[in-house]
Amino acid sequence: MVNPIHIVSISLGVAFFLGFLRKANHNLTSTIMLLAFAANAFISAQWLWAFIYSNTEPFYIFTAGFRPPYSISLLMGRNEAIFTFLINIAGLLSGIFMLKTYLRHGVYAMMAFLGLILGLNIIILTRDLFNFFVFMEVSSIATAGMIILIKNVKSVSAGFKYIVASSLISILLLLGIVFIYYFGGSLNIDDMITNHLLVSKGAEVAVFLVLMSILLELKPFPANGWALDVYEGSLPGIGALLSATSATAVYFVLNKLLAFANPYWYNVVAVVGMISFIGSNLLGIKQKNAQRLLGYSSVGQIGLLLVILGFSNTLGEKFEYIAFGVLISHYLAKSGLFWLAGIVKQDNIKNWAALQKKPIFLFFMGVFLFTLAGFPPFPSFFAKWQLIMELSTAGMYAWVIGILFGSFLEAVYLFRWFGYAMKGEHNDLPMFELPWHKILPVVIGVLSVFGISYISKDWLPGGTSLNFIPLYFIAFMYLIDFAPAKVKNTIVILVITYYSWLVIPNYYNTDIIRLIFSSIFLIGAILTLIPGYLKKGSRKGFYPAALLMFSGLIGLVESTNIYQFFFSWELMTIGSYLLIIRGKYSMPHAFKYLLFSVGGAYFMLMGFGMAHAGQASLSFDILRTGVPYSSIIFLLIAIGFMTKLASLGFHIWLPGAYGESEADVAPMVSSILINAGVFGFIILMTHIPDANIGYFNIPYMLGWIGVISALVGNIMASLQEDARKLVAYSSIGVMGYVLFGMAMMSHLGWLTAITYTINHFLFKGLLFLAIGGVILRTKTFNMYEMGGLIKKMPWSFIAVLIGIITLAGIPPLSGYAGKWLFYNAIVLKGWYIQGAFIMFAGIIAFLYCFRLIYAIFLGQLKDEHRNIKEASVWFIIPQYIIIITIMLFSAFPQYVLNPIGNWLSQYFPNNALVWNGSLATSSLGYWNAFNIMMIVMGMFVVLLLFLLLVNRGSKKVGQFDIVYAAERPERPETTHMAYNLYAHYNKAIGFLITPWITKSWDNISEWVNTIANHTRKIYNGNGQAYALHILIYIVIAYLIINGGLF
Amino acid sequence: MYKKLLVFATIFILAGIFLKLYQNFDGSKTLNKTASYYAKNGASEVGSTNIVTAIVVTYRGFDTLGEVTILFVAAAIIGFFLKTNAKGTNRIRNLRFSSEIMITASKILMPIMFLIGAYVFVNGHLSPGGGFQGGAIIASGVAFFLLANPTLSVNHKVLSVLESTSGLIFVLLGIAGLIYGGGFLDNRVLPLGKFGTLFSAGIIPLVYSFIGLKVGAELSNIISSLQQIQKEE
Amino acid sequence: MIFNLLAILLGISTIVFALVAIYTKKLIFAILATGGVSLFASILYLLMAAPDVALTEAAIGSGLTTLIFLFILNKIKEEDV
Amino acid sequence: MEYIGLITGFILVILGIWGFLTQKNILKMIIGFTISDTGINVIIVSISYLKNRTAPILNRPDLLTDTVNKITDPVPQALVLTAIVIGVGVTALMLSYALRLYQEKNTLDINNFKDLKW
Repeated sequence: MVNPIHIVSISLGVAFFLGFLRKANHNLTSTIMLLAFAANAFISAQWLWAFIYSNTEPFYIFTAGFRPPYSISLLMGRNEAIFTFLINIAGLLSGIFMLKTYLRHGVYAMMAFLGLILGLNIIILTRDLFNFFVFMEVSSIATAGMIILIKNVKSVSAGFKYIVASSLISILLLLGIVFIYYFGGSLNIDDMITNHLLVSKGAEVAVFLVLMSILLELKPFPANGWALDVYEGSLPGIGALLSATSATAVYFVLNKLLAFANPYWYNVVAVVGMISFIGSNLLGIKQKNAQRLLGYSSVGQIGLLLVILGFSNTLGEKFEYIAFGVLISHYLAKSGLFWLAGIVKQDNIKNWAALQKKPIFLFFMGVFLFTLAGFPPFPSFFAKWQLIMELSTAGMYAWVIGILFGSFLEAVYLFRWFGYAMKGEHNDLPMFELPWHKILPVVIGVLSVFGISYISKDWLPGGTSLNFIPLYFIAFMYLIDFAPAKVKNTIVILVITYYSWLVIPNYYNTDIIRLIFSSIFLIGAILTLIPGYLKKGSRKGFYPAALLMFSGLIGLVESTNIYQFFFSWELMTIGSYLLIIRGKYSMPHAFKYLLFSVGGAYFMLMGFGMAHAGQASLSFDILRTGVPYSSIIFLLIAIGFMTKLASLGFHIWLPGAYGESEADVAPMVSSILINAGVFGFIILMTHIPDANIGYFNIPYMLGWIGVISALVGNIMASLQEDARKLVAYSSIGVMGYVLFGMAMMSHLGWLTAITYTINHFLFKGLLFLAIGGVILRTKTFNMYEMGGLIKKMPWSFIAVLIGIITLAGIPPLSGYAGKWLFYNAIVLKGWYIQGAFIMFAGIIAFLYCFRLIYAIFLGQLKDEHRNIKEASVWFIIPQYIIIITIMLFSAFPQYVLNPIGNWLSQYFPNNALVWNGSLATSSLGYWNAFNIMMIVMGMFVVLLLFLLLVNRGSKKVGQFDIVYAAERPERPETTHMAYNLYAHYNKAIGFLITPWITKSWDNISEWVNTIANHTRKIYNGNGQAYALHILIYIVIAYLIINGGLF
Repeated sequence: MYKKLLVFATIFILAGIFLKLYQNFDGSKTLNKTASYYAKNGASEVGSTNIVTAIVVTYRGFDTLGEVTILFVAAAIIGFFLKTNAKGTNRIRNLRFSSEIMITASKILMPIMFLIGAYVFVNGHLSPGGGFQGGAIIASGVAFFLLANPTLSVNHKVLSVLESTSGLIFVLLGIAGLIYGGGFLDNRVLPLGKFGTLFSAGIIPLVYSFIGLKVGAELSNIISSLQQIQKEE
Repeated sequence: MIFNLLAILLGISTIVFALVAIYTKKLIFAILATGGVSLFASILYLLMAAPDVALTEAAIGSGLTTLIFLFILNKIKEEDV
Repeated sequence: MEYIGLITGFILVILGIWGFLTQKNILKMIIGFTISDTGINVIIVSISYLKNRTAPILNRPDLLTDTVNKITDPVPQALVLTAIVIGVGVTALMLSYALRLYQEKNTLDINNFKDLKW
């Protein structure tokens, strides 16, 4: 194998050699430079290969032929091989990316670049402290040179700030090193470690100086203004290089040197990291400049890495996996995003909308962002999961909260940015150039992300149990994204059908709950995909997103442990976010949705972590045994599910997200996605049946939340003018019923909840499909702009009618079953007050149901709708499939409810229903669905015949056969009776439902923004002040560590 | 004022940290392990009279390589950072001409300074001094010359070739140590020779000479870059 | 003893020169004073049995660095006109 | 002697940093940095010093025997050599930055270079 010392000889040799070629063709010289990096990377790679596959011993290089500690030695071990490989590859890719820059600046710039990469390689390899200092200086001088590859006042002043800061740091570092030599008598790191040379009191101060200097090189918040300016002021390619290489190398050095420090240093590192992680991500929120934003994110990520390093002893053998997972994600994603910044050439994150001109780059950006934010299936997800689990096992919940909080803040700004890129206004923005040398590194970055994701899952306990097959299919769908939508729709429907056929029968007779939910998710998927046939063109990006959501959903059902569950949950989140944001105006709503989802998921993750603590297994059963914190676990996980259920307080994302999404996406998310929360609650509550905090019974509180959600949701729904928002708000209401039912923790309560879930799936799908179909025709969402459509769209009318009958719980349809069960359950539970509220909410539901049918279909036809046609057949077909299902369920509920009852009996044996055919008997009364159906049908037929008979001779009135009494209406819509129909109710009780919850969330975000805005004022742009920050950081650290000055 | 107070307080605490270092310093009575090794074996293993040189060039030769790299990188950066416009050289610059004495002196002094520099780096293993010092003296000569004759400019090409050649030879000598000696930059490629003479200490005189040339060329390069700088319009 | 006295003297001189370098208004004096700091320091090195370092400091620290400073100062003045 | 050197060195470092942090003129800041650098070098040399010993150059035959007890510590001296050279590299780079900054805005006041912040 090639001696690693040749990394030095190649880099330096080439750098010196370039001096001969000053005037030569720069194409030649830059090729030579790139070859040098490739050769370096090859050397690292072959060592890496040897360490992994043939168990090679670490290789020591003794320079000058003398043994250490008397000469400088280098070490090539497995970790060194990994890190040098990363650095050399980053050098190569970054060199390719900035090819044009190097061609313009000539060999001097290439020399500096070679020096930078060489310096970083050596600081990783070296085992000598002073040698580390020398090559650290090499790399920081070279960095100072790289910053000014673009010469303008910004970059030059940023470069000066950098050099000011780094020379101050190096003064302290040198001082520390010299005193380490004085107190230890050696400069060799191994010597210090094995012979414990640094035990004296003085040496501690010296070690302090050295380690603080290295920490400061990692740009900890808030002593990092200089670094942020560098990220902002230099070329994006340099930003990529710095965040990918410098930080990586110095991080490795820190890890190396901590070995000879006092163990308390690990705590220092963790604290520094946490401050950095949270602080930097907080400030990122206010940032509008893309490169500076990435700078904040870099600092944050390094902070997280420091936390991980600080806990390396706690994490034990998992440390390497976790650190590597986070590091590699940061490395790839950050350089990828910086490269994208170099391609888009837009400073303001709002202008990244330019990416829409090349959707493939949006995909790249998405991959990098989701990698950074720790979503599956990317390596950072696995690392973060394991980190939380391990820290929870060690009982470090405060740290877990810190990490999750910081991650959340990071998600805020990353996804706001992504939102701008996906949906921002882009018509005025210039098209960006796409030279090959800029695309190549990005593509390699994306492919590497996927490659490493694939590898890294297998290294984790339980990782192999994850189901990646749906993801392969999604990848396939992405590859054929250019195909016409109709073709892809057919493929997807066929595949889901096939998958359903594989999965659903398995649960028959074994697990009724999973049977129900897998049916809802899969059959629902098929039904809601059918309208997709209406779409022309290729509908880019829709199918991968939809499939991601559905695979997440079915993954939830199929999961047998918390790990698979969380994995699927996050997949579902990505998919649904990408689906929701497709709507024309849905950018802010999708953003809100994502924030609530991410926040909820982090609560869940924390709950899972607490449950997992101290238990080897990952299975759901650990929730049951998760004493003594089971109540807190319950609460945390419940919050996660409540965000998805849009329970009151967590609902503000829902109306916009559902209302603004595409016509066929709305039923997908509202009638299918929302059930994930219900499923989650079923899993949670069957495992933790009793949760109390102090005197408070958590389910009891959940019950109240459900009641209020139902009430407020229904009132809000009644006051909407937008048909889609009306249906969306009604979801909040229905989910309130479901939560209330679950919270009763009784047999009938649960039966009610599940019945409502099924009903909601059916009627909400039906209503959204019907209304979506109508809206596509009328081109308006406002109900007062519709009216009289009954004759034009009879099929849609019938669908909506059936839908609202089910919704309102009017016999004979299955909604009534839910109501009947509900009142039984309430009475048996004895929650009379809540019951009264629920009843009141049910009455309010009539208000909006009435409005839906009246405003859209009855009354007068608008002039512009005279030639309107029935909704598309692709919308009608799934509606009528659902209607048939509703009819069957209504007539024969026993086939579903009886097995559920049996299943429930294992948890709640009391108050079960007794079934006799279609006759259900509770202790309060009985109900025969089939008979009711027959009676109502009979009455209906009789009445219909009667009316037809009576109305035979009635006169038809022309539509405009009306006279205004010498009065012209000011606004045409006010002539529609349904406009602001419930204005008086609004006056009376509007104050109750003024969106104070929305306001309080707004206030929270306002506070956070204000704090961020004030805090970032410390970065006043003055290089001297930044140097002072560094010094203050050091002295404060000293005072804290030392407990005073002396 | 407020800021100065803050700076003062910070530096005051920093001084406290230094004081702590100082308190724990109690002089040295004997050489520590590492230094004793060099004292005992430096002469025999490396053959250099000047132990500092032995350390700089051989034992810690790798540091020196880094040092050379720093100067090299710094010179390169200054080179492209302050790059002269090819056309700009014709611009009439506001120069202050030096006195006749200065010019004459520089003409006489420069070769002498070059000679001194060369002497210093060739004898680096025998007496105080070595490549860096010698190189710096040479560069000072160049700087002096340029101060005296502001209109003249140094030929960058020659400097570059000199710099690159000596750098490459340094690296090659290092590799030679790897192949013929015990490791990268081992000086025992050539025989150690008679202790205390010019041609002794293996390749140390050679290495130091090339370091001297290289440093001289690099520093001269920096100086001449600074001299030629112009504002890019 | 005499050496110690000399060392103290040198130490005080360097510090005084350093103060001058920092506080003098004229840049040219500041630069020359910096060179002086280096020069006195290099004599101090000689006293402390480090001729190698002394030579280096004299050649590089007080010689070359000062020259580079002067070059820059010259340039800045030139631009001023 | 070594104590004198050490105290001088520390004072130089602190004075340098003081200048570095309080002077508004960029050249003065660089001067401060240079002074700190010199201070560090003085400190390192003081560490190498041992009482009544000679420089680590074995140019007298009597030094060749029992060298261990006759010479000062050569290692810090070797380190200082390196440090000095690094210092000049950094200083030169800082100075060329200063020149550039001056060319950009015709001023050397550090407060005028706040283009990037927050």
